[in-house]
Amino acid sequence: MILKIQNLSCRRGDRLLFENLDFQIQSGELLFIEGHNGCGKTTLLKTLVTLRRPDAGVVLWDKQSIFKLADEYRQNLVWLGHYNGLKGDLTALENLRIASVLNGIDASEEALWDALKTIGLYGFEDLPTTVLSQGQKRRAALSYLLLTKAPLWILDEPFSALDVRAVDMLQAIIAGHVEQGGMVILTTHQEVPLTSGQVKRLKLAA
Amino acid sequence: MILKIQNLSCRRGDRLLFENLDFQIQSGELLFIEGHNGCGKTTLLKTLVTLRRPDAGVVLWDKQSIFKLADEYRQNLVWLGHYNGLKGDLTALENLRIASVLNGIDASEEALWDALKTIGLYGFEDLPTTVLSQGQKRRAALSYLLLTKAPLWILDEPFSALDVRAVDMLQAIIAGHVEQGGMVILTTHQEVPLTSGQVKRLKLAA
Amino acid sequence: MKINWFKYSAPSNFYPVIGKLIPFFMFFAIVLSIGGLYWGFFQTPDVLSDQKQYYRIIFIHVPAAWMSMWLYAVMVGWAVIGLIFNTRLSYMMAAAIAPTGAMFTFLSLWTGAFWGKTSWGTYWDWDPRMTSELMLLFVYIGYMALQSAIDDTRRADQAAAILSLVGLVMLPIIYFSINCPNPAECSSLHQGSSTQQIETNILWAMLVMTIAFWAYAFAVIFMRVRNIILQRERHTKWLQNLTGVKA
Amino acid sequence: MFTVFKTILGRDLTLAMRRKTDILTTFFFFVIVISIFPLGVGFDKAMLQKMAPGIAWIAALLASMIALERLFASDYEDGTLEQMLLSHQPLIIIVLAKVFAHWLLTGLPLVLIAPLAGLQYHLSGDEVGIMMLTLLLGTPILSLLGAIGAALTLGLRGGGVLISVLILPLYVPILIYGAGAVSTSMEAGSNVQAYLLLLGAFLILALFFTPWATAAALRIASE
Amino acid sequence: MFTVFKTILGRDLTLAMRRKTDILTTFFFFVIVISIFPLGVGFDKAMLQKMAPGIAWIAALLASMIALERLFASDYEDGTLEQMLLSHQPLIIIVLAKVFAHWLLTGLPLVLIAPLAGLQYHLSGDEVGIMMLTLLLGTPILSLLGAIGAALTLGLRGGGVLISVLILPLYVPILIYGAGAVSTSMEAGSNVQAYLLLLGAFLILALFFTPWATAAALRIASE
Ligand code: HEM
Ligand SMILES: Nc1ncnc2c1ncn2[C@@H]1O[C@H](COP(=O)(O)OP(=O)(O)OP(=O)(O)O)[C@@H](O)[C@H]1O
Ligand SMILES: Nc1ncnc2c1ncn2[C@@H]1O[C@H](COP(=O)(O)OP(=O)(O)OP(=O)(O)O)[C@@H](O)[C@H]1O
Ligand SMILES: [Mg+2]
Ligand SMILES: [Mg+2]
Repeated sequence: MILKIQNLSCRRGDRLLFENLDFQIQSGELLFIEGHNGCGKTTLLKTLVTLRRPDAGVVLWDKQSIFKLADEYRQNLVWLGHYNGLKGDLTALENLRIASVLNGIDASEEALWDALKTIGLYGFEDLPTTVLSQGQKRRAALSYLLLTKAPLWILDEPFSALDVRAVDMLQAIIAGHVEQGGMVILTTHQEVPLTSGQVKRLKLAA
Repeated sequence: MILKIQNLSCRRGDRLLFENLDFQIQSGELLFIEGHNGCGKTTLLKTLVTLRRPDAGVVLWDKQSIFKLADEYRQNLVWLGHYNGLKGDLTALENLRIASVLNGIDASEEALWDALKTIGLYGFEDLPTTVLSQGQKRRAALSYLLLTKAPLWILDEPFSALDVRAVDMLQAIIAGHVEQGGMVILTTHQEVPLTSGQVKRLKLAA
Repeated sequence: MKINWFKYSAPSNFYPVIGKLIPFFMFFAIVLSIGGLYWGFFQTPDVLSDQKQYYRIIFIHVPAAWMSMWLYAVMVGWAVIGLIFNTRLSYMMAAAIAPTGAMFTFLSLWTGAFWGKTSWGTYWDWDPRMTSELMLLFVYIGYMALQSAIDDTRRADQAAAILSLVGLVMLPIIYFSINCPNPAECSSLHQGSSTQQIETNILWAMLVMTIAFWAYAFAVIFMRVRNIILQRERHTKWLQNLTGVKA
Repeated sequence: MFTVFKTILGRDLTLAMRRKTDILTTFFFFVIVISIFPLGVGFDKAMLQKMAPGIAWIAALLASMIALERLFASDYEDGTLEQMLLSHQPLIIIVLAKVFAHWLLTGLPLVLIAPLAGLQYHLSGDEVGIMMLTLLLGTPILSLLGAIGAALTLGLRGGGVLISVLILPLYVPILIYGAGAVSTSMEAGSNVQAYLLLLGAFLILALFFTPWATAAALRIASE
Repeated sequence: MFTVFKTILGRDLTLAMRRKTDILTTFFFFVIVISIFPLGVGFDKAMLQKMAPGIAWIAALLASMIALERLFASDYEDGTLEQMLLSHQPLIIIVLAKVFAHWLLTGLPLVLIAPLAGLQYHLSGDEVGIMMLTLLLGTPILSLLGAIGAALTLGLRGGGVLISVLILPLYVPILIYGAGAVSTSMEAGSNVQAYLLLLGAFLILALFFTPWATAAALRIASE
């Protein structure tokens, strides 16, 4: 499995965000996208998950365009953006269950509970997520990472709103995934020491 | 000017968040509210800005209850929550202008432009804020801090989504305000070295 | 005798007191309605002017219509007290009154519809009073819907209180609905009350039924208020001591 | 204080202008509802004439109501409402400015387009005049009353439909007198003035009392 | 694939149940609109009878439309729609499940409550039966068509009103045949079957084609 970006360009409105971007990431690699506010990190990630079409260039998954592969590519994908993707009226447990079903994961009730417990939402599973704190919502969204078997994780500022302990835990989860041959692409403005595996850095500069 | 919290308790649903909280903050002081996700920091801050009523206890501004003082107290206040409080269809400039008028600040066009320039939105003033990046939105919201003359700033995770340079700048702004005799109450999960003035810390533990 | 009202405005004191009052009111409700209905059915003339026996629905219809308006006024009263003094109990009272008020409104609509069938030949017509009574029902329902749509009790109480206050305009409209600016246009089927002319027997039976309805209203409202207290105050020590259940 | 009113009014109007469709849509909604009715009920001329005032009013009422939902909701969602509540300007002024903007965007166009309805339903010039007058007096009341409902249901799921349930019953008296005035004017030797006076009185009452209720509801909703 | 359908359906129904009012409100909206009409247009019995099918249908249409706005909007705002688009399940299934939930919550209650409208407008038992049948066939079409509009206007300010403008014209044929069937049934020796067959054909067509359009619109909106 290999994700290859060739010659990618993106413009928003009048602004050229980046041009002729080339990079690739494969099993067991972690890629940091760096850059200042507004340089186009989110735009790049949204392109990589097929939520946006690039203005030029191609994104290949095992040599085929991700836009051609469509659902076949999306099968390998986990995306977490600035939004948490939680229904406020449902509990964390229900949200997690729906996410699993939607992605064809056959998780037992126990597995769901375990995931929430690990992520630190024990005692909060049966509250509608709308009343959770900002950090707890983020945790609820992240709990899905503990269930998925998809190899490619694309995370946009996953550490935002998390407290110190949760940041550590998420680091461990990401490191573990990379170690087991997964791939992770992420952005963050917080310095976090992600050491295991082979860390690549990509600096976007507009 | 002194903000005094006495015996404050807050419950959300079945959960007691904090109880019998006592502290005070006065001119030239900065108060960090610390605590893990979901311990009640946001709830506490919302109480201090009169967006929520406490379940017990009082909050006094110069010996009078802030809920009695109402608008008189709000005059002294700047609040920045998890939301940026920007209209997505208006530009950063228009948003800033409205915020100024709403708070009775008579800022010249030039002052508005300067504020946006300082905060690093030069060249982005005439875009509707909805197309700005997460960090740029945060900056647009923060630009109001450069105009206001209110002494008490209450900021809920002001550093979130900001890049390294913006974090430094905001720190300088806050430090400057405290030095000039302002008061700041803030929460953050990011370590930031705010050194000037007298820094107090309050640890909420649920 | 001096009663300390504030003492009873605390749910912990109010709860046991109304507990004792409920059977009392229930008893009165039953006895009075049996009495009132007996009186109304057997002590009044069979035929009233051009109406047949059916007019006896009046003993339910009119008291129910009165109750629907009275209870609304009382509900608003409690809501206003709540808004001013921020007392939990008054909101609970207001919330407890709404379903009973809606029930009486429905009852007056229902009985009115049947009476209409015999008297005017139609179940429903768009007589202004009937319509505004129907709107009152909707206001009650809106009140309950709003209250149940908000999770936070305090917000729910206050929001519903404001709504009820706004809905108060319905009462004068119902009351004056028989007089409309142009009688030719919205000529109402309802006539002005003819209580001055009707037989005292009928009047008395109606009054007895009204008191019976009041007693019934007190009984159910108190029962409902006790339930609300149980639910809302489950964290408090006094209730945990009382029921022996830890929340 | 007047600056605040002007700024908020300007803000809401600008927001609407940015999406030009916004103004047009209420407009079209009204037109479509009016045009659709004859399709549902048949084209009998006498009947249409009789129904016209009622339908125009009901269309106005529904159009106003549908737009109401967004009156405070979008400000609530992006946090700007919080900022307004915390500004030390009188909330009543802010509420009035927002309601006025709402009326300019939804009520006024209906008044101006009423002649079209008159044409479709074979009304005479006088009748159209009365209809415009009643709409002019009545639609601000709809906006003012509706604002209370919008504030009360803020942040509730299904708020839109809930508003309808809360507010429609209160709209009924306005509807009755508004449509009543036009119907009455169709009869010979009728007296419309009483209706207009009543509507005017309602408007003044609403202008004085509803902003308080709305402001209170907003404070409650933000908790 | 059936699990996905079931899960999404269950999800949307649970969401509605969490706020019990949600279901009731569409219901009441319908009731209120139906009850309000005579106030606007007068109480003449023959006229009311004649208007009944049209009004019931228009009320159904508005009720369905108002609830439509939230069909995808809330999923869009909290990011769950993004997640659905990125799940590798066929989007058509997800769309169908959501539309079905919408119909269960807004269309079906209207079918069930139609007899009440019949009562208020002095309809006979047979006529009420036909009305229920046409609503049963017609309301799913409204939901299916409306979903396209809801998807197209996603994320636009004033989306609610915009939907009305896009979708109302498409609703018109349904309205004509739906209301037409009931009106026809009031005349002696009439043949309603043709209307019902037409509605049925529309339904099948809509069932096959609209989900594709909706799915495509959703993909576009997310960009
Ligand atoms: C607040 C609402 C109402 C009030 C206060 C009220 C009151 C009354 C009163 C006092 C009478 C007796 C009239 C008399 O003394 O001659 C009456 C009669 C009647 N009411 Fe109501 N009513 C209300 C609502 C309704 C409704 C909603 C309906 C129908 C659905 C209805 C149907 C009737 C009928 C059919 C009669 C007999 C009238 C006659 O034959 O002259 N009423 N009502
Ligand atoms: N219509 C438009 N016209 C001009 N510029 C636009 C338009 N839409 C988006 N942009 C610009 O595109 C950029 C989008 O950046 P993006 O959200 O990808 O940034 P980011 O790197 O994720 O930033 P952050 O660190 O703040 O999240 C912003 O600079 C924004 O101003
Ligand atoms: N209705 C409710 N029932 C139970 N608990 C509730 C309810 N509403 C809110 N809470 C809890 O109250 C707390 C709210 O915390 P708050 O948002 O103040 O946290 P915070 O300290 O700001 O956290 P973060 O660092 O994540 O922003 C959460 O733990 C939440 O689960
Ligand atoms: Mg970003
Ligand atoms: Mg917080």
